Amino acid sequence: MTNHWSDLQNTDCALIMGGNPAENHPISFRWLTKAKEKGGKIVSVDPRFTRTSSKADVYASLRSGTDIAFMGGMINYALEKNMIHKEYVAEYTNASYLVKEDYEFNDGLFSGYDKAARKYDKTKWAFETDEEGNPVKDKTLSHPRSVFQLLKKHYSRYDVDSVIAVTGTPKEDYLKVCEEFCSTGKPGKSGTIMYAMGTTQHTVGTQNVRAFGIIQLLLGNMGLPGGGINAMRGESNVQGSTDFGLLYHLLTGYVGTPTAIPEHATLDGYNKKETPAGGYWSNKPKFLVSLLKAWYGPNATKDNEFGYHFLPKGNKNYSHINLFNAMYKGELEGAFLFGTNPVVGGPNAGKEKEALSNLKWMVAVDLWETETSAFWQEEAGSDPSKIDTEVFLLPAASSYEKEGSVSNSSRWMQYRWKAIDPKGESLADLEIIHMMVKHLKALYKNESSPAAKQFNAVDWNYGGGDHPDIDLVAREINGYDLTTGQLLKTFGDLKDDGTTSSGNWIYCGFYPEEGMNRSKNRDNKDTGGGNFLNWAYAWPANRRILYNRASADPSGKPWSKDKAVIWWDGIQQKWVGNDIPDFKPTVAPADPGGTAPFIMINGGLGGLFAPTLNDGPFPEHYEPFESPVKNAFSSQEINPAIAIIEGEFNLKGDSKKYPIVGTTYRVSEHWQSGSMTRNQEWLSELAGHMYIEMSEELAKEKGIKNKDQIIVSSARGEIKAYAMVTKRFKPHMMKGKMVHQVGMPWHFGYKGYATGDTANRLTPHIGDANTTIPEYKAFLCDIRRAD
Amino acid sequence: MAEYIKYVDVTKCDGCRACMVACKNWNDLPAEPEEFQGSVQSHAKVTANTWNVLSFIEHEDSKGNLDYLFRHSSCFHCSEAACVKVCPENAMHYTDFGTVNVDSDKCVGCGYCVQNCPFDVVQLATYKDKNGKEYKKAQKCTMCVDRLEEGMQPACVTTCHTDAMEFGTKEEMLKKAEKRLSEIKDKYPNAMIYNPEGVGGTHTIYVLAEKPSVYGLPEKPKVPTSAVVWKDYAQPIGKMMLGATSMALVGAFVSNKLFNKEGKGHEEEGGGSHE
Amino acid sequence: MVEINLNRRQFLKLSGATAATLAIVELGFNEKEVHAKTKELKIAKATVTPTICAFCGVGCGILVHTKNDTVVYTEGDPDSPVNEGTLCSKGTTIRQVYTSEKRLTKPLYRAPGSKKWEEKSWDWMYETIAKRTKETRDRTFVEKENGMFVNKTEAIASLGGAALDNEETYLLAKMMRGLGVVYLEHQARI
Amino acid sequence: MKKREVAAMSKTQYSGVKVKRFSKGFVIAHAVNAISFFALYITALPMYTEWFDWLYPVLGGPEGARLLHRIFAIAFIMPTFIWLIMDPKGFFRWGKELVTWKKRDLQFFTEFVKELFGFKFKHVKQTFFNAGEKINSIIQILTAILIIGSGFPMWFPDLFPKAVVQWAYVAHNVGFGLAIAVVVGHIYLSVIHKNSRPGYTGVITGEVPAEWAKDHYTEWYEEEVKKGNFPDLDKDKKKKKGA
Repeated sequence: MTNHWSDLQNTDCALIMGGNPAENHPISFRWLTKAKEKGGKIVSVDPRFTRTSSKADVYASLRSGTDIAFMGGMINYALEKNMIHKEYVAEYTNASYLVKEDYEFNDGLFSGYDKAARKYDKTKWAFETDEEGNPVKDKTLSHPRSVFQLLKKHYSRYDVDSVIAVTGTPKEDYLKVCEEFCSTGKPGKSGTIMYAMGTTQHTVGTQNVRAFGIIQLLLGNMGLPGGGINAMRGESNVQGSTDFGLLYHLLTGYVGTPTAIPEHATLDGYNKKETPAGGYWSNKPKFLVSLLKAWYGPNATKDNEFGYHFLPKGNKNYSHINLFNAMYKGELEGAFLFGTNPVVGGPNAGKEKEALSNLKWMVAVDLWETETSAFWQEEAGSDPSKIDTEVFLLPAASSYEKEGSVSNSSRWMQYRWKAIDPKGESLADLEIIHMMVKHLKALYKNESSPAAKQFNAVDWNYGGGDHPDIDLVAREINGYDLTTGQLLKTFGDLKDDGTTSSGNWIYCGFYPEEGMNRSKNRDNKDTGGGNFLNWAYAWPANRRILYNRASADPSGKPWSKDKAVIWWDGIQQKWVGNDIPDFKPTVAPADPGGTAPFIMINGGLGGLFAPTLNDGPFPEHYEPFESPVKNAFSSQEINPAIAIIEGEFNLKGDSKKYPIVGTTYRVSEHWQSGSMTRNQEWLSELAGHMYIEMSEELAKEKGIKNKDQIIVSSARGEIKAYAMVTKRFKPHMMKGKMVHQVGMPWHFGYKGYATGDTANRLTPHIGDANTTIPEYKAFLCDIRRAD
Repeated sequence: MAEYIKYVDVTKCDGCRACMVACKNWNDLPAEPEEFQGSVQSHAKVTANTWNVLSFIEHEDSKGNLDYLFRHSSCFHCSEAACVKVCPENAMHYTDFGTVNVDSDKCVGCGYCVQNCPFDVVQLATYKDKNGKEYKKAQKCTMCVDRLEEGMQPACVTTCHTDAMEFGTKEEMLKKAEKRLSEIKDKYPNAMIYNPEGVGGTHTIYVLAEKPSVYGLPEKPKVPTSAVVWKDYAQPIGKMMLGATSMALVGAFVSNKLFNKEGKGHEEEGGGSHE
Repeated sequence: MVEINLNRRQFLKLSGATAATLAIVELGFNEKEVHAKTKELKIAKATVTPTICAFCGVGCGILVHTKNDTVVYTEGDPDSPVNEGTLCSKGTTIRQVYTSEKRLTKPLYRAPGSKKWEEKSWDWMYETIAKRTKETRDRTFVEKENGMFVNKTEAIASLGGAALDNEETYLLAKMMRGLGVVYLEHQARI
Repeated sequence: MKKREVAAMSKTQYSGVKVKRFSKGFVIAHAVNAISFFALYITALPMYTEWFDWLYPVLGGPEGARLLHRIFAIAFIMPTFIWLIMDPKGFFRWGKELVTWKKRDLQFFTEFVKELFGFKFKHVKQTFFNAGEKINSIIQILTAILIIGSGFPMWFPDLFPKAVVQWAYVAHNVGFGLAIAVVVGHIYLSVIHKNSRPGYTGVITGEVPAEWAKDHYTEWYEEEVKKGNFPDLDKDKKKKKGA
């Protein structure tokens, strides 16, 4: 989230799309309700009329997987009706940049496409630069190769009628949505976009979010209170675990993992390749070296490139789908699972379960026996005698049986104190990880093999006992000035010469001095604007609204009094206001870069045109991997840049056999794979049955009555569930063709109090072109009565 | 003491059901899973161990617009409560807050309250004693009277994130309801305040977006006539009759003794040798 | 232990004498007052600890009431500016994460081909896991590829961690990278 | 008759001649009816009024009381069938008499009130059942229907519409109120009132003093005499004329 939960109350219009916060992030509605009371509007766009829709002022339906068409139409609408925030666009975005002539777009393909590799050569989308490497601009925005004109041209194809023929949205509803949300383009108004996995879990997931970014930049909604793009995260610390690099492609603080490419062979090489000339990321080497100092301690020296070589370097995409593909092919021997249940939560879950039996050993750390740790049981449909996997199931303590911090969607790092001793013999994960390392360290102690060398280099000092001293861990994350041994006060002090350490640069400063872990801050006095600066700690630097420089006009004055966050104080010669400036506080508007609010980006301007993504600089509509219709916008049916795994591991269904669009979602009472909630009686009684929601029209066509047992099938498998026939699903009319859609919760499995078939047995093993996030939200299926 | 009521603005509710579990959590009530209801609703209605149920209603208004309505349903705490009226043991009673509660020590589990509640709220819970013997007690929402006594609000109200529920003095809450009603009349022309007269007003009042029947509520609930006939007429008359008959017999006995000593006043006809 | 400010708790505005007595009993933390009652308020004398909800990413504050070695009640933290004392159904029920009878309380081991779990000691588990890890890792370790250091094993994966504390994710990432694990993923991807 | 020599059972100076008034079926039915009625009364009493809450512990708590009430409720339904099966003739005569009303029945009441309060009265010729007993029977039948009929919905509320259950409470209450009034009178007359006491003995043994029977149920007695079942008391006391 660029903004934060209580800031939602400041919005004039919340466009909720690809998320259902009333059901999945209910407390957000505390703030949205307050916004409504102040006259704010809620717009809900969803294939299904959800509880969020029921609280919305405007609702529009769309077929799953057509978000870019929907948003493209809105971009076109805003441009055509001139509802954009002109000055903001001209000053704060790259609308004025000229793009090189190499850039082209034809019939769904951008220039530079390599069909065999399903990859683009992104250099074909570069900006024109002058001799000094600075981009060439046309502030009038009229140059035909200016980003603005290219954008206009690209989305002129997304006229209302073309759009609704793809999305299936009733025209009247579509226009209402565009009108309502684009009205936030006026200075003094702010609109927010709230989304969740309904946006990202598509083969075009990243571009879906990009489309949000474009409209928010056009309407001047970034950096404003009640504005921004707000990803509602589904897990209590999925923000933190991402910040801390639990992904194959990221180290901590979003520093990319070095890979086995020649440029990354040395630290210098890596820095050269990965460090941009401008923007805050130009400091990347400081972050990386400080991280290496935190990880390898005294073993990270200038002579050994601060231990850079110890970092593992992969040479491929190791993401979830590929991980399970490797496991399926028998390439993996062992796996550690920390509170995760892919047999329910993974895509094409039947295959993921099969893959597990190829492991030699598996360590599962969990509060419960899950469908995953029990994959070998008869109950799971397995033959235990044929499965040789050794399973180590370690009981973990729950969140309040230990202490530590978590970072919520708003990037607020909040502390959880320990309320009670861990249940039974269960232990905090912190201790489990610590003890595993200690045991491994003991085994490697006297060895000097390359494998031993790497592991022995890891600096691991968190106190003497079995339970590590969490305070030492917290300090290590914050980082030290190694010359004085003092805690660092800000990431601005980080160095690339090995004299500072920091486990995660974006958190540097949360523990600025002895006894001052700011995640423990509990002063809830509103420091202005609902930003609560003394409650917890928000990375980076305790900023609550990202890009807040954009809330003021180029001269440093707020666009409007109501929406003031920070402003330039000419007397004090610095930025002041309700929030920590997301800007160098002493850079005056008239100074160089004084009007470039997006400080992380080289050039500081918002990217309407983004030449960095794998599947194009502008979002373009492609149909999902499995779709009931042909792509109406081009002859490219699916995202040309997605990687496709052929064969048994990822069977594809066709629309003749499987004519119905299927999607998955969550319910309020269950959480993710349900292992946390289906093992609780009160939640299990509230949502105790697996069901499939469908329209009355579809039910009639199939002879299905409400509460009937039905079977849903896809190319991957079939599941049984109750039919929930509802008015809240309506078939979509697409150029005279009726397309049905069904939806189902994906929380169920056979363990716990509330049991049911697993929806992910139906979903495909196909991922987004940039993130490889699986396309859970749009697949093809068919339904029939179970009897 | 001032009267307190729970005010439920269903138009603010987003159906999260925190109220349902907050209630179970505070009152330590067991789970009682039910069959699939055909909607996301968990229980058909409130029960002895599920004191509030969130109902989910798909409703199409006269213009054909779809609305998804939610209602937190629990005990209404009637001012003239049928359950209190029919309770033979005075177990059902009014508290100082004006709410209606069951005194479990007094309740004998007869179920009269169950049958007479105009809102179908009160139910019997079955318990087992140490010896495994089953016994029953009427159970329902207590408005968290134990919390009220400590100055805290009911658990369901405290947890409600949209402030769809509030607890306060009757006067203040009614004022809020009136204000809210005027705000939503445009969007919901059928909106109304539900505080039925037939039971003397309630201590859980609603602002409803639609007519009560849409929410499965009686349009004009009242204390059942039968309960009035029974408790206000039949039973007192019955008791009087029992008294009168007894008195008559006592009178007869006494007068027999007085007027009929030694067989006098008795006709000797008929061959009976009456004393 | 953290100090909690309970002043923001909403109290009824009771009139007259009742108000005076009730006002003292804030939340039942005043033991004397509570003991005067025949039926003790369930959270009286309980220890209250603030935590953050373990479910979605909103990050609501929760108060955990513990008494007699169990959790007797969980409710929204009225001090938290995120949720101001309110919660959804999951947050409210978090008590049962502790009280559920389905919680694992002992390390369990499943041998190859076995139909059942066996209880094992933590020490045995740590030792065996370390042995397996080392064995696989040493056998599959790649130090160099095309002349450059890659220091990795592609035979071990680590999955999950979105429910862990920051400090734990930090140690987990450090441990896995330290072992050369490249198949390192968690729920942000799924 | 066989039992002519049976000693007088009360202070009443009867000749000692006994006649068979009640069949075994009736005696059993009556006993079951009486016992179950009182049992029902007692088991319901603590619910009817708090004065009798002390009965709960005696009855095994509310659950015990409820169980007993239900057991006796079934017993309470039985007498009709017992009588019908064991003595169909008597049963049908009863039924017939209940619907046969003559002038003498009305006269009975004026005399009955006098008798009740110990004033001078004369016996009005009555058949097997006198008008008072017929009224008693009729009210008891009606109240039994009310009580039993309403008892079912109270017992099995789930099987009936709510309104039926609600009105059943009223009916049970009204039925019970009426029944207890009548029963109290009935008992008074049979147990306490001196003139009816032979009837009380009779309803247990089946036999009553011949003279008493003749006085109270002249018409019936005379019929039985005609049939040759009963001794003709007038023959024995020729000086006296039958009333």
